Amino acid sequence: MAEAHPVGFQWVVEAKRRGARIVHIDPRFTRTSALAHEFMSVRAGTDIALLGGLINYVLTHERDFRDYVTAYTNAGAILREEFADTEDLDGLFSGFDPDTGSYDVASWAYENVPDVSPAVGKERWVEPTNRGPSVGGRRDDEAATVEQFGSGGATVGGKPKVDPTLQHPRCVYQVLKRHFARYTPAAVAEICGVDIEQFLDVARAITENSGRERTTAWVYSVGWTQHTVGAQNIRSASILQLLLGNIGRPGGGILALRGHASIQGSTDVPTLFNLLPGYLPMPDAHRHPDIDSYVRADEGRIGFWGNIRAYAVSLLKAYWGDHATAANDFRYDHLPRLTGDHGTYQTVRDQLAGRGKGYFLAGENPAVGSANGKLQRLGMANLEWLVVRDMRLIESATFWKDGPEIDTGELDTERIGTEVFFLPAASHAEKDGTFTNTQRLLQWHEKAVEPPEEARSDLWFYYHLGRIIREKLADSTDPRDLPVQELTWSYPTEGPHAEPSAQAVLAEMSGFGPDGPLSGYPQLRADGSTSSGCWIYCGVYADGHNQAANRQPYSEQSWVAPGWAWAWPDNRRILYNRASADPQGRPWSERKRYLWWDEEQRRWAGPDRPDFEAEKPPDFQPEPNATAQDGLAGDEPFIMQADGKGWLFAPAGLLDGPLPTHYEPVESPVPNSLYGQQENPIFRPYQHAGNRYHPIDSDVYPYVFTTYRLTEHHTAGGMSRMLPYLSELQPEFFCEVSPALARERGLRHLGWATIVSARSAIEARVMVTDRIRPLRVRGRVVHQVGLPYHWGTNGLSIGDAANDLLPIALEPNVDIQESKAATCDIRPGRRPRGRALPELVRTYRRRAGIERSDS
Amino acid sequence: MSAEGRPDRTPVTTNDSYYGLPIVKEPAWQQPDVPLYLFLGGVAGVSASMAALARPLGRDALAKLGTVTAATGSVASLGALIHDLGRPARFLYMLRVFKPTSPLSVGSWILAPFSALASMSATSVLTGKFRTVGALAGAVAGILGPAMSTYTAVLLADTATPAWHEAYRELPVVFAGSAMTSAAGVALIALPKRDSAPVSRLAAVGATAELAAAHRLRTRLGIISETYRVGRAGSLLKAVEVLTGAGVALTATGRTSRIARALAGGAYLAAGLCTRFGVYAAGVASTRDPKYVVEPQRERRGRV
Amino acid sequence: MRRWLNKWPLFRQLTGSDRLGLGSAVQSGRSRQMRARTENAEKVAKSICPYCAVGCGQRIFVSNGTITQIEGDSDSPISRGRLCPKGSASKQLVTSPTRERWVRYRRPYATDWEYLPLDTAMDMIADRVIETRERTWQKTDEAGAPVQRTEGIASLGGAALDNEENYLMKKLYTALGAVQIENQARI
Amino acid sequence: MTSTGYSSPQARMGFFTDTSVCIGCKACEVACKEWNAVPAGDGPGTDAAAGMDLLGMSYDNTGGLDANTWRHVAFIEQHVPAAAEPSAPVQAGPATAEDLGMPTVGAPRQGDAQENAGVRWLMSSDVCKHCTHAACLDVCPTGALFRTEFDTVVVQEDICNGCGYCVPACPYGVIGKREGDGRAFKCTLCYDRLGSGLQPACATACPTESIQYGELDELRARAEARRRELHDAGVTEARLYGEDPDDGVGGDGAFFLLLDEPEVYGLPPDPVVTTRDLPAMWRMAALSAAGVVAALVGSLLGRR
Repeated sequence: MAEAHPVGFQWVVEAKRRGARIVHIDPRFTRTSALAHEFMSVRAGTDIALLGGLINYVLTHERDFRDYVTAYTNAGAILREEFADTEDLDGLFSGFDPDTGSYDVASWAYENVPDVSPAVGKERWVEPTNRGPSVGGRRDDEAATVEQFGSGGATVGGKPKVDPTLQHPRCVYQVLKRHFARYTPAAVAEICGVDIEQFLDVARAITENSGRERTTAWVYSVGWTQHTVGAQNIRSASILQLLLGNIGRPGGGILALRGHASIQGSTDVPTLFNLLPGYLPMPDAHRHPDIDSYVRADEGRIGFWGNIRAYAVSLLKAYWGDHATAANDFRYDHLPRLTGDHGTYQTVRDQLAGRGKGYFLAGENPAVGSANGKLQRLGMANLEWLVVRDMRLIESATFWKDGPEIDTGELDTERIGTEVFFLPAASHAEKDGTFTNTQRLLQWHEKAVEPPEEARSDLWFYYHLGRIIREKLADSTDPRDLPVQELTWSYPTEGPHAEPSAQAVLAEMSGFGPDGPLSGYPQLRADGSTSSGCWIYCGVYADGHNQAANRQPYSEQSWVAPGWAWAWPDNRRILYNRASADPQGRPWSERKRYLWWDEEQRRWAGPDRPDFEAEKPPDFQPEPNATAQDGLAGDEPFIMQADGKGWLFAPAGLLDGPLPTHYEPVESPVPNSLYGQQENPIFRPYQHAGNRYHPIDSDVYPYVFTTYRLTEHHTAGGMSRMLPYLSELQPEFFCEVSPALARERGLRHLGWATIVSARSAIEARVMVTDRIRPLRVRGRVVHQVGLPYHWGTNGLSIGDAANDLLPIALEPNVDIQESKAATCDIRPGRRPRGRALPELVRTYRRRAGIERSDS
Repeated sequence: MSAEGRPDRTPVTTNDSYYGLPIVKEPAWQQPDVPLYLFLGGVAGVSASMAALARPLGRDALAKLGTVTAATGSVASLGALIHDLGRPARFLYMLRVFKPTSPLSVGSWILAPFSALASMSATSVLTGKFRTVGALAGAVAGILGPAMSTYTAVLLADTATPAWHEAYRELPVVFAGSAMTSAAGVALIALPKRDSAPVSRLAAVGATAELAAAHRLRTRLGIISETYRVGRAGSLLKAVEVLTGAGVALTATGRTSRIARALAGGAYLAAGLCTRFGVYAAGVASTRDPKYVVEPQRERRGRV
Repeated sequence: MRRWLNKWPLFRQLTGSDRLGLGSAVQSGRSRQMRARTENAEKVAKSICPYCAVGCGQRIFVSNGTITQIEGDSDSPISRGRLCPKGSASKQLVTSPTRERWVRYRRPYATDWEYLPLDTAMDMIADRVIETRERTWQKTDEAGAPVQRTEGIASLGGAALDNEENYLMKKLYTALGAVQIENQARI
Repeated sequence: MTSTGYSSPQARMGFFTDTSVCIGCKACEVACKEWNAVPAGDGPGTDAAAGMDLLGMSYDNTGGLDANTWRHVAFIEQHVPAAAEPSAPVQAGPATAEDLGMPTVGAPRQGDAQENAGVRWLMSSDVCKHCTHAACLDVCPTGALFRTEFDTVVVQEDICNGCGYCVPACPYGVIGKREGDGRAFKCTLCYDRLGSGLQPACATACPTESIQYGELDELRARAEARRRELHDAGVTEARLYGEDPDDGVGGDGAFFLLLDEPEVYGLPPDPVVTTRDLPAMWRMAALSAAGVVAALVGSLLGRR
């Protein structure tokens, strides 16, 4: 956190000053470790084992916050008889279909609650790979269907039968106990390479610091998400925090530290293939032929997702305005349909296959920033046209000229047919707009100056591109062009460059009703009387005022600071904050007072807006057939969930299991200690000759490597490597190795090392440091190599791109790549140049037995 | 440290330095500018005083030579100083203020009038005009002369450079002695035998003082004395001993031989140069290794 | 005369209380008038740091139409006026000469860039989109289900884009039937 | 101290840098450069022009303070004995006072003794000390360096003529001459910002309040309280550096809380302002000058 979010870390320092205990868990000793009370070095990719160990500790010692657990979680819910756990199936859950390499999730549902899991589409590609499901591929139709629950819960058909004593053998609590029983401290030590005593120390620390009087917070970044078990890593933390009563309470939570100014906004208002704004799914060609089928899974269910039709219709009204009417399903048919995975790595596959013709890159540098950079570059070299919008000449704009493949002879500039448009982009200082930060705060930033010369904002680019296309298609009679012609696209423009008004766009996202700007999402209607371009942002323009521009100084308001900017939804700062009070609406303790039921006012009170219906009393009991929010009782804080509960066990929503299970990374130096199942059984392999996976426990690729950031640089470097003041602070790519590994491989401090994987080989200067430590895993020493991934060939501070080493191996729920744990070899000296480089990589593959003889 | 001067592995910091980097900065002056400035100023100062004394004593040749040497030396010294400035055009800013805390300020206030007076005097001597003014100027320059030959020692000593600061008791003696032998050296080269006795005596006194003080530099400054014994400074100061010794010996025989006198004079001048370059080099060496900063200070604090 | 002499620090030194010439006597006129350049800013824009997602407040100072300083906004409850090295380098991010200011165009198979006016580039890009979309249009999938889309055009956006920008992107692409619309958020 | 001639009352302003909360983010370095338009580059490496050398000194690629580096963050990786690792079980409830407990990596297992040790990573942002008795200021011959009304020490770039004297005078090796410019530069404690009632750029940016700006008296009290707090928490190696008005420089205007010996951070253990000995130096110079006079008189008055 100190490393990549230094200013956020001030609050950790502040907490430390006030007596908080800080524990840092990471493969490498970082700036955060330097200030933490305790640093626990773990093997990359073993987080579920560690968190599972903590869960097991809580359950074994009955250190859970029992009143919270029984009231607010699904601990007592009874599961179906046919559910079988990984305990029974050696690492698989019930429902696994070895032929398709996927799960039928029906058996994971609650007993006596209808299973409403979505129907599946048809298969698209099936191709064997050198690793992954032994059955040889699996369908990819469920790609990323899970992400749509980002702001809510997955769909279950209703509230389950509950055993409040938690004794029923099939209740979640008992299942949980059995599932995590084998995550003993000894097992954790063996898998993660941590010390048992230290692990127990941490376990005691977090349990003693949780309960009525205290809360513990977990903070994570892509060290948890960029794994083939990424979603389950977060699930593990959710289970732990729910057991300890640390959700919805001040000082608790699982806090994602996201790495880009508006990466939260980029999922809320998604430029993601599977989502529409506000986590509404993109329609599926087979499951969602019309709007009724589109909303069927959620409409009428309990919780706020039950209003999905209102959110969807309001979006369609925002897109197609008066053309969207009840008679034409609000132009639902204008939406294109999905038939599986259309994610970024699929895009690259299409490009390589010649199916992808045109590509827009807006402030993104996949040539350096995405896994397996070579495939990215080869894909771009196979395009007809490419538009790159950036402030500086990033590698993705110049790959045709000076990319690594030009040197190796794999590409030849004069044979690359890609037409490239490079358009200079405006900076944040040169445009109005909102960023949504990592805590869901929409913060308006004002334009200070006009962008220089031909630099323009992306708002300008897309608005005018749309305007020009609409002009060119104005007279078309092809029905294909109707969605474009009918699109609401009249934004006021201003200034010398006819910049569209960002304020007008924000207002459209917030939404309008018959009486003007809407003040919140509960006002949205399914009858077409309201419009809102992003329902979770509804109210950011309440009263016609840009709430995101609110700037009440923190010193002049409560510590929750609601007068600064605007948080979605409804300016609520802590989600599920109803859980900060007990079922009767009283604070769990004075010390942790946050939200409480004010009997006199007959409403919820506290420094924050309630993430609950403000006037629903704690003792409210819903009518038997009530739906949406009306179906939630006054003591059910998890208002997006169909049962109002926090899920210790996920009866729906995840494709790879209702409970987190330790699987090794796809590339691992060791076999799975806990189960026969080595890796996530349904991880999404990526078949390509340039994307071979390493064998497990390989002598050829014996070391673990992990990628990470340094404080001085930013992501793929486009905003830092080109700046003198930042470049001089970390002027060159380096790898970090322990003295022991340096000795083993003859690496010299500040000398060169070549790091080799089956995808590529890169070179880096060597930093020998005690901050990287060899770990003892399954009785042997495992060395880890640390690789900051900021570098590329352009700019002031240059070096090879660490991401070139990575395989594309995707997490099945959200399609994120496994960047944080893979294997490699490291050897002294610089890498070969020219054709000798791919030859070296091939030699390694041959030695590892993963090179096809014909290639 | 490896051959490239870089640690072989991230050095685990011991208790004595930050990656072996210097603590105080190496003097920012250029060589040969500043050593020359020191040398020339010293020669000029003693020469001016020598001229001022010689004149009433009727040693006209000595007076004339001293006057001209003072003028030439001080102007050249000034030139070297200006050349060394980062912003030579701003030399006059030296006279913006008079700072008793700054030997360079004090020195500038000495050097500027000295070089003007010496030049006036020399002009008068060479042209034969304005004799009274010239004589007066020469007399005042002669009074400033001893200061000219010693302030530069304070200039070096008044720094955090260990080899210089810790030598503040010895350096003025070294510089004064060296200035005397050098000034004498000029006279030995330029003048006939009849003027050689006083300058030989001057050289002998100067040589004795310098060598005695220099010996103290090499032995009495604790660990810092190392910087005067080894490396470039050690060699140069060794050369000083040899050259000065040679000068004394040659002077003794030079009572009859002009060539021997010239060689002696040359040896003295060379010794004078070596002194300034050697002291300068010792200063530089003492900044490069942080131990010369740390160890004496630790001892002072009573730590080991 | 005295006023003239007073310009000479030596005179001030001798006549004032700063006898050693260490303080006020030697202060230059420039130093006496020294003030923060932000004092005369014609505009202070309230902004947000464009690097990570902590969302630190920034104040952007503008004088004569150019940015003279970017520093932390001390009112922000998130950052309390502080910035990390990247945030502190924001001015360089915006103003350094390493920034591209003009359109560049690379023809197919060309070995170097050439210049293209922005309007021309926009028009050409619009044509590429229209033409590619037409050529790669899919009315239905292999099973005959309507899909009304193109897989010929893809997009990958960075996550330093504004919400408003993302919104227009998704809206336009969706209307065009482009579905391979992705973002750093996946990566 | 002597009067610096300011009439209006103004408390002395300074920095307290608490290295125990420094996260080594280098925001101070960048914020300083952005505000003061300090050029990039100028490290001690071989490619000094660009300053783009990987130094291999942990995450420090800056090297040290210089004309182009007015804030420098030091990174020190140290072994700590395994025995010193915190191994006591966690107490129930929060630690009442802060347990700094610099962490160590894991627990001993196998391997050689060195690897059994933990590691601690010290970081510290160094800066000009703005000494009470500032040698740079004392020796500056032009008055380019001056003491401001805030009692800080500032170089006036419109005055500096690049004589370079301040560079070896500084006992901390802070000030440097800028390549290609010729003048000397160092931290001004953002004199211009102070004039407008703002904090210096580095303190403004510092995320963790490791760099604190304020009235020196108040900072000293705060620092002492912090030191005591750390000692109470068992961090007995915490010590203040440069806060003592009786030290060799009369106390620093910018002082530190360190977690190890000063020299580990590249700081001199017991710096003394060189001008403290200046009177003695002048005395020695005067004596030597008198010696020159005596030698001259003796030599010239002698026989023949």
